Amino acid sequence: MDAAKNCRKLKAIDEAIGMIKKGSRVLIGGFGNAGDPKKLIEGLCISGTDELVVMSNDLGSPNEGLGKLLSNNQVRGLIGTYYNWNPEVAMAYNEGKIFVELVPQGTFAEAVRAAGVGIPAFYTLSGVGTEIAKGKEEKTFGEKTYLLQEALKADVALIKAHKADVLGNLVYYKTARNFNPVMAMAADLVIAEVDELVPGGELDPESIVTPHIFVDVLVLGGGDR
Amino acid sequence: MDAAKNCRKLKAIDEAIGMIKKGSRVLIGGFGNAGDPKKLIEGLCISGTDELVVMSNDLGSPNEGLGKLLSNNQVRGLIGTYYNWNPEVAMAYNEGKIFVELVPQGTFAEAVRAAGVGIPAFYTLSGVGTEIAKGKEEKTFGEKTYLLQEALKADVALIKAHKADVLGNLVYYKTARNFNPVMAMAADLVIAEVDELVPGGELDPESIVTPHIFVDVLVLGGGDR
Amino acid sequence: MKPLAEEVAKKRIAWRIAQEFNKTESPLFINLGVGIPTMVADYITNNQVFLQAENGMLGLGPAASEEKKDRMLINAGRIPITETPGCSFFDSCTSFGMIRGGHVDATVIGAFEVDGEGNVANWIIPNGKQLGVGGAMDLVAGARQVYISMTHCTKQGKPKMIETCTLPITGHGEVDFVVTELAFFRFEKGRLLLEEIAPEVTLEELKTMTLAPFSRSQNFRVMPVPG
Amino acid sequence: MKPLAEEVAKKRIAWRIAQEFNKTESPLFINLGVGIPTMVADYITNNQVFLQAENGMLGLGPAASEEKKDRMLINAGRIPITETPGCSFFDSCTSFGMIRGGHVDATVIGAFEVDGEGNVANWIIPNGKQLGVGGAMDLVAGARQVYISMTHCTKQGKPKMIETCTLPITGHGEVDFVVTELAFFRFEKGRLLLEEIAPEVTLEELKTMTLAPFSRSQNFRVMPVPG
Repeated sequence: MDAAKNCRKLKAIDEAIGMIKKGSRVLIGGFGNAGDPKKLIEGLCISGTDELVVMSNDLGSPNEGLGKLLSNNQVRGLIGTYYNWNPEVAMAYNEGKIFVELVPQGTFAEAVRAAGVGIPAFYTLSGVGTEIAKGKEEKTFGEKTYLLQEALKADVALIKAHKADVLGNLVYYKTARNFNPVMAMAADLVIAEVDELVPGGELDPESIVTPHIFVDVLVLGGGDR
Repeated sequence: MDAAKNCRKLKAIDEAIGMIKKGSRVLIGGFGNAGDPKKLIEGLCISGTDELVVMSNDLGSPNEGLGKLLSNNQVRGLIGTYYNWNPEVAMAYNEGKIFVELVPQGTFAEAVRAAGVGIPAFYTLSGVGTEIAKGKEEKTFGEKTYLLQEALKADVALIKAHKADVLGNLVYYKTARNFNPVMAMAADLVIAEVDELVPGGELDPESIVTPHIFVDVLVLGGGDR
Repeated sequence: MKPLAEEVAKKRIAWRIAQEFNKTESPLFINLGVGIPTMVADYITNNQVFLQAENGMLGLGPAASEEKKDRMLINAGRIPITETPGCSFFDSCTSFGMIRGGHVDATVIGAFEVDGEGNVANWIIPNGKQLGVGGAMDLVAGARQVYISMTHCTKQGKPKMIETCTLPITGHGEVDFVVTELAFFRFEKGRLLLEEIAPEVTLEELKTMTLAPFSRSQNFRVMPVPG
Repeated sequence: MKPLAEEVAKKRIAWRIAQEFNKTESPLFINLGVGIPTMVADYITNNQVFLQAENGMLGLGPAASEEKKDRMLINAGRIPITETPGCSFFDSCTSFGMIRGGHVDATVIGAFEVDGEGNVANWIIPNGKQLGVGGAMDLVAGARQVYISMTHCTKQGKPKMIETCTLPITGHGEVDFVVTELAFFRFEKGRLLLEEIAPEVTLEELKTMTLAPFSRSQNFRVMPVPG
């Protein structure tokens, strides 16, 4: 495949996964099993790299997808929004095996973007007056009180895109887009699993969602959709 | 034209401009004469609507484009980033005819977005230690001090897009995109001037930049590029 | 009165809420939660009503048929859905920007409890078995109008509209409408008003099943129900 | 020494900065300001160097020829430019997100003054004739490295590298490199180091033209100049 030959960012899955250190904060894309980087998650499970702080919307299902990282005892903590699809999270938390920081989904997405665009913190109305507000700074603008949310920055982001060109520009597929483009901005090392690699210049410059400036490493996924 | 018949949001320029009240805060897209809504600006000048607070990157050139609003005495104040291309701005400011609030360009763009996405304020490093920081709240995160910037919300946004479908979904053209997509989110009334109107479903759902939820009124421009 | 069968009750609630949206003459943007809220879509007949899903889509079509299912095209409840002409996809950040920025006209959500101050509890029952908040707090705080869709009482007959929420709340004073199989309520300036009552229930009966204090609206009437 | 002709000086500065970028072995993302900075692009020979423009483009090509000019395809200095394969367009907010988020490796900007503490003044001369800050403050605060490109002295022979800026500053302690036609300086932990000196100037001469205190770097050498 010509595009692969010309792609300096392309790596094998295990080589890419080898770049992730024990104890890393890792952003992982996906929502309800759509748009999660399946091959990278598999690779991370096989690697056994542990003490990870996983920052993602959910944690898949018990012993499936991201859930497997938990079964494998690779997780030190979770920062995310919705673990009801994987009851093992509440169990591990109750047993004191992991810490969990629950963030409202919109605040989570915005805090990840904030990290990516150099905003250390912002104010939001989501969660005011609820348990989520406990311990958070408040400030009044106009007639309303808002919560201060700090940016959520990571060491590594594992994302899933549909197509990449050889430079690393990305486009996504339908609702598999979700958190991936914001996560691509918010980590020191960004590894993108893609269904397809195309030659440079083949993606429409007006339609590129993630410019290659944000992407460090590409791996080929299974085109699993 | 079939698309025009099926478009509930399409209005004549003067009808659209008639919706703008005296004294409004008006966001206007464009950067250096690329991506400014020329027909809408012309219409606004003809309307004579005054006491306006114009929120834009620049103010065109003397008596040209946005500059004409100033020559016409329709401007009460400016919130923006760069008026060096129009020396009449500094003159009017020195004479006490208008107020001017200078905002660093990145802070301006982010503050407009913030207004659009329900963020009342955020912190930024841009301008720390400079004259721009005077009177602004500061806060330290980690080792650095940041400035608090409040959202910049408007009554009306006049933007320029390349194509709209009949629902009001928008795509842009090259560097004429600039501030337009963020301004489309940040006003109570959003009027988009477009080069071309296409039937519903004709724009690729993956490539729509501004979903129609943000757009209230469409007008046909001259396709002036 | 005899309680309605659960399926009848749910359909009635979904249908009644849909009638509110079907009245619109201009584009209306709605986010539907899981459960009864999802059923609201089945009764939308006005093409100016557009559905938004917080996982990043505007212009959702109906659930996908078995042969059209695409695991990468789902709503926020993980149900495979379809596209409509003019739909669009965007990232989660933009999606919640729409919501928090007040661009989504209404959200319809379920609830465990609603209280007399317009507080809603719908995200967690503290029994240690679940950990998740999802987009509920953003939707309740951000959408212009919040519709609560729920059966009037629990399966055990306990009222869900109570004086003060006992469960952790999702949002403070954010509820605008509560629609159950028995009644349609509206919050106005912090007061709960009964707008409509179902044909088979008396005001006295309703009061015994509603612990949140309410008064009758000036426009009080019998609730329309699906034919 | 005799002062260099202005055009020779400018070309030398642009060329010297380009050599820094040409060394890269991995993708390098650069934002170029107006004036001498724009000329840096003419000397980039490494295809791993990508240009970003804050008005919303990554992958800028050279200035457009007269017949290819498109008024809707411009750089931040309003000059019509061209596309390169793999270029992309985005909104101003995303563009400054790249800059402020530390994704842009370096910015090259002009300056009126640079002082010994790494402050730069390049946005305004307070004479009441101009009002504008543009993207300068965001670039200086956000880009990983800040290169100042300027002639060593004003046309009147006044040094631009001074002890403390007299003009309003654009950023506080943000400067990493200063490149003039006479020397290449680097700031390291708040100290100004002379890395290179031009072939035709002596250290004594340079000191008389440089009011900001500096010391010689361990790697001090004669500045390479274009052949």
